[in-house]
Amino acid sequence: MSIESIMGDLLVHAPAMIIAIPLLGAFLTPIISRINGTLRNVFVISIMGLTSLFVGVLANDIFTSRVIKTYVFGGSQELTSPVVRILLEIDALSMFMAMIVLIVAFVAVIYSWGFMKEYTGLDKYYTLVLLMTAGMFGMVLTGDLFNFFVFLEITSIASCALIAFWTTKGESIEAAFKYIVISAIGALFVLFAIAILYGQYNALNIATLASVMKYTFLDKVALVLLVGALAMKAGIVPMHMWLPDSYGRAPASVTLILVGATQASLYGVFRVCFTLYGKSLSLTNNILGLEDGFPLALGTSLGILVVLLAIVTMLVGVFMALKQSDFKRLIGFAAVAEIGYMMLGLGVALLSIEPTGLSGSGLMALKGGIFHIFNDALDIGLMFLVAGAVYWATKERSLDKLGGLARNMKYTSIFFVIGLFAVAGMPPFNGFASKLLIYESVFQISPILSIVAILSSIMLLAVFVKVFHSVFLGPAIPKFKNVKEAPISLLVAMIIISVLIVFIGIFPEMFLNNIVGPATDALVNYSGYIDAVVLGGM
Amino acid sequence: MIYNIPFIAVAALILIGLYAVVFKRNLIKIVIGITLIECGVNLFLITLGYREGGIAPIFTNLPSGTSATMALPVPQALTLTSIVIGVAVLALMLALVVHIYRHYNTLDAREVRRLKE
Amino acid sequence: MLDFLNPLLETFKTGSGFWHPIIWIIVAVIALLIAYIVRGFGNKNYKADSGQTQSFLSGNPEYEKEQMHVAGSNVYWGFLESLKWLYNILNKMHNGYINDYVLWFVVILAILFIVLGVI
Amino acid sequence: MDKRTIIGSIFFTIVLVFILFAMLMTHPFGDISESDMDDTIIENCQEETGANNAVTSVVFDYRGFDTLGEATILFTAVAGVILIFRRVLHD
Amino acid sequence: MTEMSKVVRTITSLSFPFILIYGLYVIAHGHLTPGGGFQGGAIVASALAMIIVAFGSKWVLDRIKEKNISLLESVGAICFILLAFFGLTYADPVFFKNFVVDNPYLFGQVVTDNAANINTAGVIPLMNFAVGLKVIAGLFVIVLVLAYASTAMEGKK
Repeated sequence: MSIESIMGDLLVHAPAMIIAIPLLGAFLTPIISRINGTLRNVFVISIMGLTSLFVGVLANDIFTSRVIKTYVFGGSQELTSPVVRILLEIDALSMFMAMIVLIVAFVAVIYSWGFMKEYTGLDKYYTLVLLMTAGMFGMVLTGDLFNFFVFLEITSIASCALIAFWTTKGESIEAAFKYIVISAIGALFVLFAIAILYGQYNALNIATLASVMKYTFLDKVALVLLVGALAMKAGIVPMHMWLPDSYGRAPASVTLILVGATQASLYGVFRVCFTLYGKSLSLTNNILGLEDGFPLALGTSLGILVVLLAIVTMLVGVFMALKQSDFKRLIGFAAVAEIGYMMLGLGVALLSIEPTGLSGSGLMALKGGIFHIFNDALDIGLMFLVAGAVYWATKERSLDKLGGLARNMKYTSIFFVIGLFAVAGMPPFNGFASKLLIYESVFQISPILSIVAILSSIMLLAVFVKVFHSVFLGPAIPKFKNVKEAPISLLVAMIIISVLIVFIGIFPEMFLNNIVGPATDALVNYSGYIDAVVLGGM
Repeated sequence: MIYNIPFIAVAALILIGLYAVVFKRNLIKIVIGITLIECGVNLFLITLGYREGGIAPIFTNLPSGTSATMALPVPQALTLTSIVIGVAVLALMLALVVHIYRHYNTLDAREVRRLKE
Repeated sequence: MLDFLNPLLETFKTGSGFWHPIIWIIVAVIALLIAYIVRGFGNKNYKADSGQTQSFLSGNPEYEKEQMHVAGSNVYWGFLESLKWLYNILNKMHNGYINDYVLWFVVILAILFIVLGVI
Repeated sequence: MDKRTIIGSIFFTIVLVFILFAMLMTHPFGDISESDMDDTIIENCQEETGANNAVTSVVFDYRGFDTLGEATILFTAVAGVILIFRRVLHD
Repeated sequence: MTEMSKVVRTITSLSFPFILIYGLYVIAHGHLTPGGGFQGGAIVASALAMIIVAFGSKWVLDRIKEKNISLLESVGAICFILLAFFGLTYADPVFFKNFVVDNPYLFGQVVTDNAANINTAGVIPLMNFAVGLKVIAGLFVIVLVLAYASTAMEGKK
């Protein structure tokens, strides 16, 4: 058994294993946690390590040879027509999102070791964390719409149960109830849209549906339902109210994974707009069906809406964050504002789409938006980890009572400064490159938009400077005289994310060329996505 | 038009559920509304699978050689999955409602709003 | 031998701005150096343990530490005061009603329907 | 009849109209326009899976991965309910 | 909740075995007749819910802890996913492969002229049993925990 053949087998079955191994670990966790707690933690971390091995092998293959890999469940691997079995279809964008999910989940598991020590019910906690990871992997890797819905539900239910972890506080239960109502309605409307598409074309495969899409009235309804529901799951203003509630009340490690779940829903929006309806984006249909109405492409009308929503998202998020006095709720509103940047990139790309494809400023904006997904997960995640460390040390979450903690928690305050500059988009940290791309590409569409984006970025800086002043600076408050530094596992988790932030910030072009560029090309090139599955193709 | 009565029932179920979620204040009624939406979607899936004069897609003891038109099997499988998902969501929502009543002593959605602004 | 570093050292150009790692690392190091030199110009006869560290409120007694610290919700007080009209709207929007959360979803669905379905 | 009810009813009516139209414009109940995938399953399920019940062959063979996810969802719900009620159950 | 009257308890204990047998029948014939793991599991779970209603959730919780039931459920889930993993060990390895179809042994016979032969369908009956176990335990523990918790919280107030 040579090493090449072993690597070949790993590569062939990696797509299924990435989803199946966290599931198996989740099913095994209740049994192993009967033995003792340390063994359970080691087991969960080793499951994450095994998953990251498969993700690494697959990502290495996909980003070097930019092919689209498919994995058919239960049958022979050669594709048939029509596609009857579930298949995973993995292009560079899916792999990009899978890397985000992996980093977020891995760091959260490491963080939980020290952060969750003194609470009960940890066996179910780790089970749900693994289930949530598997659900996010399935969402980003699958090539089947109904399968996407199933994994969306897995992620929603697991995260709802984790938000309600601190059951002694009424606010956590309230946040969890609001989250489950929102996510149940969103998922049901997604299923309704999937059923409409199935009833028309008798297919559930994304590539097959995209190849036969005729853009009738029912397709318009399905597009509206899909985009609306997934945008609500992604926290777009004015459907964002669940987001600060649940982010602010969940344990910090869970909040880190929730950031990844929100990004996965955003991936759904990207995939629906550019792949499922990619052929229809340049179709022009007259207003109200009149013969002499002036033609308006779907990309244009959808792009205008998305840009408006993105602007509102940025402004509302940052203005609400400015007045918060709860640490984690403030970061939640900042996360809402950050999501606006990705939507801005998506909207500008939709506005500047042409029948020949996407080019110039539109491609640049999409690249910036996709790059910002990664950066946002890292920056906001680091902020939440710092907030969790402060809560662990002081059991205090109100900004009015905290103060002068930089004396006791040196490393934590250093990590907070790193995250502060990264969120505000300052060099040499990773937020700089993606935000610069978005500013410049948006400037070529209209200067006002880029001015608004820069303004909200400046206000983000102001928001976190306020937090830095009121939490870490100021006189030593007697109540926090003997506050200890966060334990080692929390510091390790924060160190991992900070190192990634600084590395990407110093070498952005390498990251752009080798990872973000292929992802953007894979997203724009919907015909390649279709040809990988449908025989004959387009 | 008249053949679409099941689909009209689907629209009615979904909209009644949405109405209950948007305009009713009782948390239990909100949960019932979500369940109504789910029932509507399940009905839509299962009606999509019906074929004129079709029998259930089961070959057991079917006279061999007879080519009977069968209803579509995939929507039934999807409906099964969707029903189980609905049961899971319903259980979790009811558990949370029980906890909310314990913490807030009320089921009025206007009272359950400690998280605001 | 070090050619595996080449992809790291590519320049990030966006049309108007550029980012070359080595150049900007040098710039950052120089800036830190200048900051350190300026820090050296500080007052030499400063003693931490003497009375210099006590705050002097023009003769008034010093309050407790909690009152001396500017709390989080006081930091941008003027800003929030001047924008009260905006924050009244935003607070009305962020009432914690679960019904309104779903009603906003219905509103967005209706707008999307009109823009994408009719037009 | 406060302001919220009026505005909500207006937007709710728009959604109602569109969903109703969508339901009216689906294919007439009973005559399937396209059924390639399901016909392929009905023809091949006995040879490929050996099951007489086409629905079971779809649930456990053709779309078995969905069934795994579905079982996972039930598992998730049980874990969540026990996690939420852990204090009630253990004292 | 407290236990109900003696009539209800007697009828419950009389009709329980029949419902149990019926549910197990539906699980076992999932690949031949309408039904399967989920449906049969739901039937058996309804029988267990009937026991909870008749005898009270405290009576049930004194006899079996919810920890053990959820352990049973994870055992069913592990059986299910391991059956999926076994597809990787046979020729032409694929995740979720129906690996025991057309072998002369267990569940491997080829179906001929639509006969109701229970010894067919490869891995599907095994998956039916795993899913049935999982659904029985899952729905039972959900109903049990909800019933007990609501009554316990009533007592707290």
